[in-house]
Amino acid sequence: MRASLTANYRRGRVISCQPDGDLYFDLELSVEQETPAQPGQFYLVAAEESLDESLDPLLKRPLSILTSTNDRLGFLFKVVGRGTRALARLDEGDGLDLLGPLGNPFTIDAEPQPLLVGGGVGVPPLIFLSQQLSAAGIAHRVVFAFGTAGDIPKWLLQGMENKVEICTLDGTCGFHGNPVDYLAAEQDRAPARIQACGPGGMLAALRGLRKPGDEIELSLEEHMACGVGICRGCAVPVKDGDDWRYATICREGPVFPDDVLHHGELEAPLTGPGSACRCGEENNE
Amino acid sequence: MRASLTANYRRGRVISCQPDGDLYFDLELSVEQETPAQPGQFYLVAAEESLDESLDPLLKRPLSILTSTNDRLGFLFKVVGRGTRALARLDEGDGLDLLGPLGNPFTIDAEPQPLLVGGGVGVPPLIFLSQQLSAAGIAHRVVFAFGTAGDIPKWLLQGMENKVEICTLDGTCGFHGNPVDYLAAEQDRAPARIQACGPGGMLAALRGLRKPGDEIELSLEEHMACGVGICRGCAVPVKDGDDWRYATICREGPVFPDDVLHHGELEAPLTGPGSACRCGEENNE
Amino acid sequence: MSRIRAGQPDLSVEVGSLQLTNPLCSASGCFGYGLDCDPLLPPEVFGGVVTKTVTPQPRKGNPVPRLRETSSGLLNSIGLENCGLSPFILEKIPALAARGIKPIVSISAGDPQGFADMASALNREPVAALELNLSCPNVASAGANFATDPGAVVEIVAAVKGAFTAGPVWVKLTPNVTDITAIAAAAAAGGADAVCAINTLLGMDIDLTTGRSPFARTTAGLSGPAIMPVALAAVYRISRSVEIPVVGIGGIASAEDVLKFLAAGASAVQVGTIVFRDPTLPARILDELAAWLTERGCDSISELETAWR
Amino acid sequence: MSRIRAGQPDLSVEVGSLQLTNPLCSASGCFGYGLDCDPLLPPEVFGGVVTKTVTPQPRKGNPVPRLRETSSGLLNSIGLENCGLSPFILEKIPALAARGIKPIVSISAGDPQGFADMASALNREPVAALELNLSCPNVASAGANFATDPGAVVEIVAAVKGAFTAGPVWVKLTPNVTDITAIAAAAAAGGADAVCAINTLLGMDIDLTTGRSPFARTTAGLSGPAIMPVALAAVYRISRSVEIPVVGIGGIASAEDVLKFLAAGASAVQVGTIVFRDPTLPARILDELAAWLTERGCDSISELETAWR
Ligand SMILES: Cc1cc2nc3c(=O)[nH]c(=O)nc-3n(C[C@H](O)[C@H](O)[C@H](O)COP(=O)(O)OP(=O)(O)OC[C@H]3O[C@@H](n4cnc5c(N)ncnc54)[C@H](O)[C@@H]3O)c2cc1C
Ligand SMILES: Cc1cc2nc3c(=O)[nH]c(=O)nc-3n(C[C@H](O)[C@H](O)[C@H](O)COP(=O)(O)OP(=O)(O)OC[C@H]3O[C@@H](n4cnc5c(N)ncnc54)[C@H](O)[C@@H]3O)c2cc1C
Ligand SMILES: Cc1cc2nc3c(=O)[nH]c(=O)nc-3n(C[C@H](O)[C@H](O)[C@H](O)COP(=O)(O)O)c2cc1C
Ligand SMILES: Cc1cc2nc3c(=O)[nH]c(=O)nc-3n(C[C@H](O)[C@H](O)[C@H](O)COP(=O)(O)O)c2cc1C
Ligand code: FES
Ligand code: FES
Repeated sequence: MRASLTANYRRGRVISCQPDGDLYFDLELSVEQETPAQPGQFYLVAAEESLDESLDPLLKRPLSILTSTNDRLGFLFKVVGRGTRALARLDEGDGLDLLGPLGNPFTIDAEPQPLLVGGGVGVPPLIFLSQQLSAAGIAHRVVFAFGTAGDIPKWLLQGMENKVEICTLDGTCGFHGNPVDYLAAEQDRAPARIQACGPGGMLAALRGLRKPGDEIELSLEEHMACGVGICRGCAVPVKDGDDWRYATICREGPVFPDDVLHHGELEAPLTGPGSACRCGEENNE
Repeated sequence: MRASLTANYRRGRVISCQPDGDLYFDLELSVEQETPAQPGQFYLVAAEESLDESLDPLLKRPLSILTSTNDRLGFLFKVVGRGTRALARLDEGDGLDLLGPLGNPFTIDAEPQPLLVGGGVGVPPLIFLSQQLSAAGIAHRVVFAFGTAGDIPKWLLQGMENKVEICTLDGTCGFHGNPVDYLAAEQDRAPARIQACGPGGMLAALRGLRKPGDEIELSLEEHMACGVGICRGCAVPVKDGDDWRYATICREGPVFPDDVLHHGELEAPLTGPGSACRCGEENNE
Repeated sequence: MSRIRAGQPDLSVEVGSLQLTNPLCSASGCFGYGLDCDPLLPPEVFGGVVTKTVTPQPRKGNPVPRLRETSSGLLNSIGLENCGLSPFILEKIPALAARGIKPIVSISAGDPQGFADMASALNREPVAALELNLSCPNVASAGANFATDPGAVVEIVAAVKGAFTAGPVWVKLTPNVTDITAIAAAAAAGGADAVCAINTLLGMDIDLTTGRSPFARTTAGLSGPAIMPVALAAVYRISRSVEIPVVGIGGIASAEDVLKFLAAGASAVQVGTIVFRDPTLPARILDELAAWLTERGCDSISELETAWR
Repeated sequence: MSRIRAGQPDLSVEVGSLQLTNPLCSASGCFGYGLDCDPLLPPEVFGGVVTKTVTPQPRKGNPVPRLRETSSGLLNSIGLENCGLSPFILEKIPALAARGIKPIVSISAGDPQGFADMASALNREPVAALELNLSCPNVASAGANFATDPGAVVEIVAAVKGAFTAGPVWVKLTPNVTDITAIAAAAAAGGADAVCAINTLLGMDIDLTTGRSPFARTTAGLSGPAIMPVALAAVYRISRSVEIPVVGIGGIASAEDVLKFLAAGASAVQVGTIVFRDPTLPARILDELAAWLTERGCDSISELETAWR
């Protein structure tokens, strides 16, 4: 765990907020004193100053960084509830409160060759990662999965089309099925650094594909409150010598080497309701 | 009390929302199927559809009708808290939820001659009333009071300057003092229909000015929840034979003939904290 | 109950022996005597119309202010303002009856005998059920109230059950207790046909111009979406500890909220505060409830369980 | 305490014998062990740093999900995850001491002796006070917990007072009781130097995809602005019924909220949930508090009363 936070609390201003495909919104912001961010890191985001007008929704929402340059930040998000619905309504010039960049990034390394696997809202950090890998001249593969062709954020993927191998669950574009089935078919795949972000079920299944020489990094999700490790809300079991402990996804993750995770008693989904070790006698709080 | 509500629940769309003077905002809306409204009536107002995104603030806010034509509604409001702060942020095209018109209007009658007395946020319904009186060819006086010259919504009062007698508490415009002192100086005032809206203290003091032949109508304010008489939140004591009872300001008011109000045990301010009869043994709810 | 429209899911529910055309009832005190908001919000929308609590004698209620908004909540100190039992029977019940509506009548009295007397007066009237309001927080006698005392609850419910045979007797519970399941058990022991949870939470505000509570009685009752998590926990715990049905109340603002209460163990629900925000909401909630069921292939509320299997 | 800057009002307060540079403390569990959020939110901002509840042995805490947002509120089921007393004494206290900070240490144990043992271990350490967390709602033993039982409260507090002489002992109260003033009185009777109110309300949510609570322990603790009216009422009632000072907790999100608690009778306050929304808020609250006092001509918090006369 890092000794102290490098994150900053800052304001952003909307440059544009546009639908991209049937499900996603591209959000581009200008920010004051941007801290350089790396793929896999995220921000907590909320409409600016709303505390003076409304305490509902109460908390910020975590969004992975899609692009980060000197004074620009980009996110890609899906509307799933009240917080993201409010973000989708943002107009040019609207203000945002931002806390970040938070968390630890994906490894950037040529060996073994990176194989990026993203599903749904897990795609944005991997687009960022792919761009950084390309900028560093590192050859890599990119496999993205969506529910159906219409969901694909086409505007965003412009320029990446040739690189991205697409799966759709309904077969309307690319491989018909999920990325795990897609990759499972590759009997003689070379050892890879599998770098994945997406639904818990997908991540859990990816681990089953491991071959000798593979390295796996998984980016996890969980409901968050503080984003900085103090509320202990976003827990995931990790190995701790012969025992295990809960690590926080926001501070020690969201990217974890697969072999750090404590899978002992875990069912298929990595995180989410009913997934983690239900180990006995703890009280609330 | 009216047998049934003539109010409607409807949507409005912002035509403009502009500051007017240092304190007030002019809000103009277009509405579907407007119900003709009369001076003294009000609407409950909130940003549209916010229930899906935020339950805070929870309730609508009451605003007096300033103008009402076929498909247009106008309000004048002062930013005092979260609800009005949110209204002040409205942009052209934004949607509003509206419930109204609610409540009972001022009397429109030439005899005795109307004398309109408004203070602060009590001004809007009286501007509307003055316009209706003028339209009906009824001669009347208008006395408006503000804290200081800068507060005066000048844009709004354009065209009324000659008619309105202005008081400011700090003397920066017109009479130096409150409208009660201003009127008290008129020893030989003719009998008037005093139609007033403003702070409780002003209303209470106005009653002290009564001369033979005067008729007084006061428009009252209180925190509201339902606006339609069902929550019993906006109570004011009124005479009830030899006894008294609580009437609802939203449904039986907001305009009350002064002689209907039960002033028996009341202190100076008409409504507001610590003002009404604290009569013993009632429970909550 | 038969379906309203072909192809529409059947929203009817049963609260014990009482059939309701849909699970959404009005909460006491938030809908007057059932016709006060007509035609903006006609009482026919509701599966059950719970009327404002009536007391043996009329009550003037508390001085203003009676309301303060809080974050996602509302504090009220109305003071049980009501017309009293006789006018209620002479005017309010017949007006509802003329519309074909038998109300669920909320009553409150100062002692068990008072409750029983009201119950027998109402026994001859066209009412669907009684709801006993034992749970007004913050009565003059410093916090003490019937609904916090299991012995009193048994006694009152038994007295009412002896006097009222025309329909079921519901008991409304306060959340301001250490263990609400103990009070629910007392209601059941007294013979209650259902319990309703929850009434308002004990709350307060401060007026920063005076440094004091705005309310004459200092504290007030907190309602609205802010309290929904507390209500859900109460319904869940009660429904797993007593045999009688539970009616869920507290902060409901959407069809999803209704479904959460049904999932937590409620047989029906009541909506209060949110109706003040938007009187057209109850009708919209029912539409959305129907749509939710249809989407999940449920033909009726009774099939809800299958959506969660 | 002396003023920080000339011309700025003096924000210092006293909670009994304990002087705090300002009335804003961190709430237990919402600020880790005091340095976990540094330098974004340095502990020096707070008048008092209340650390995450520690237990005699380390605790892993509850499975995920541990959080759900509600209307203006937050449900948590962290499960008292903590490092245990020894690492706390060996690592956390010295780290704070190196910054010149003596924490207010929140402790919890399974019985009075456990509390007393922790208290004597801490008696030799640089701590400002102890806060006894008796009030975790929803412990495994079905809702029963120390903080709902006046006898247990007296016993635990007396045991801790016997073992801890280095500073005051605060007792944190749960709102999930019929009469919180009775528990406060028990704390005072046991020798508590102050009571802190409130801990979280018992609440729940339902996940509509499963029809069940998302939480492994079904219910959870509700915090945030939604509960502030309940907390204010508790502070008001307690401060008028016991002689010892009251520390107000629950939903504070602004300088106005702090002032409301002070007006209701609190000597100091703690902020929890809202810090998750905006870690820069505590500093802003203090600035606004100073501005509010200045506007009303108060030179210090102790002159607040004059603003309301
Ligand atoms: C580190 C991290 C990075 C993320 N990056 C992105 C991103 O780049 N793009 C994107 O679209 N989304 C991303 N998410 C998910 C996003 O934060 C949630 O969708 C969002 O918080 C939902 O807020 P809401 O108010 O719209 O939904 P709510 O009304 O709060 O909830 C709606 C539904 O979403 C679920 N949900 C809410 N929060 C989370 C969460 N944190 N994790 C999983 N499920 C949740 C709820 O259980 C519920 O079913 C990320 C989450 C994390 C933890
Ligand atoms: C019938 C009626 C007509 C009104 N017409 C107008 C109008 O035309 N223009 C206008 O600017 N205002 C008008 N008001 C007052 C307006 O409704 C309040 O200022 C507004 O509701 C405050 O909302 P808020 O969220 O901004 O303030 P809050 O945050 O709710 O409160 C801020 C301050 O305003 C006080 N306040 C809140 N609501 C009321 C209320 N209903 N009555 C008195 N004080 C209140 C609070 O006590 C508090 O001190 C009217 C009120 C009523 C009852
Ligand atoms: C203005 C108001 C008046 C109320 N009056 C009563 C009442 O007379 N009797 C009663 O049992 N409950 C009364 N209640 C409580 C409600 O019936 C309900 O239990 C509570 O408000 C929680 O539901 P809600 O959050 O949907 O409003 C009242 C609530 C409000 C807001
Ligand atoms: C995530 C979280 C963890 C908490 N952990 C503790 C704890 O360990 N010990 C304790 O006494 N209270 C704990 N609390 C309760 C808070 O200290 C506080 O009493 C409560 O949250 C109300 O204050 P708030 O609304 O400002 O958050 C916790 C609250 C939250 C939200
Ligand atoms: S969100 Fe608070 S610890 Fe991760
Ligand atoms: S606001 Fe509900 S009765 Fe007037």
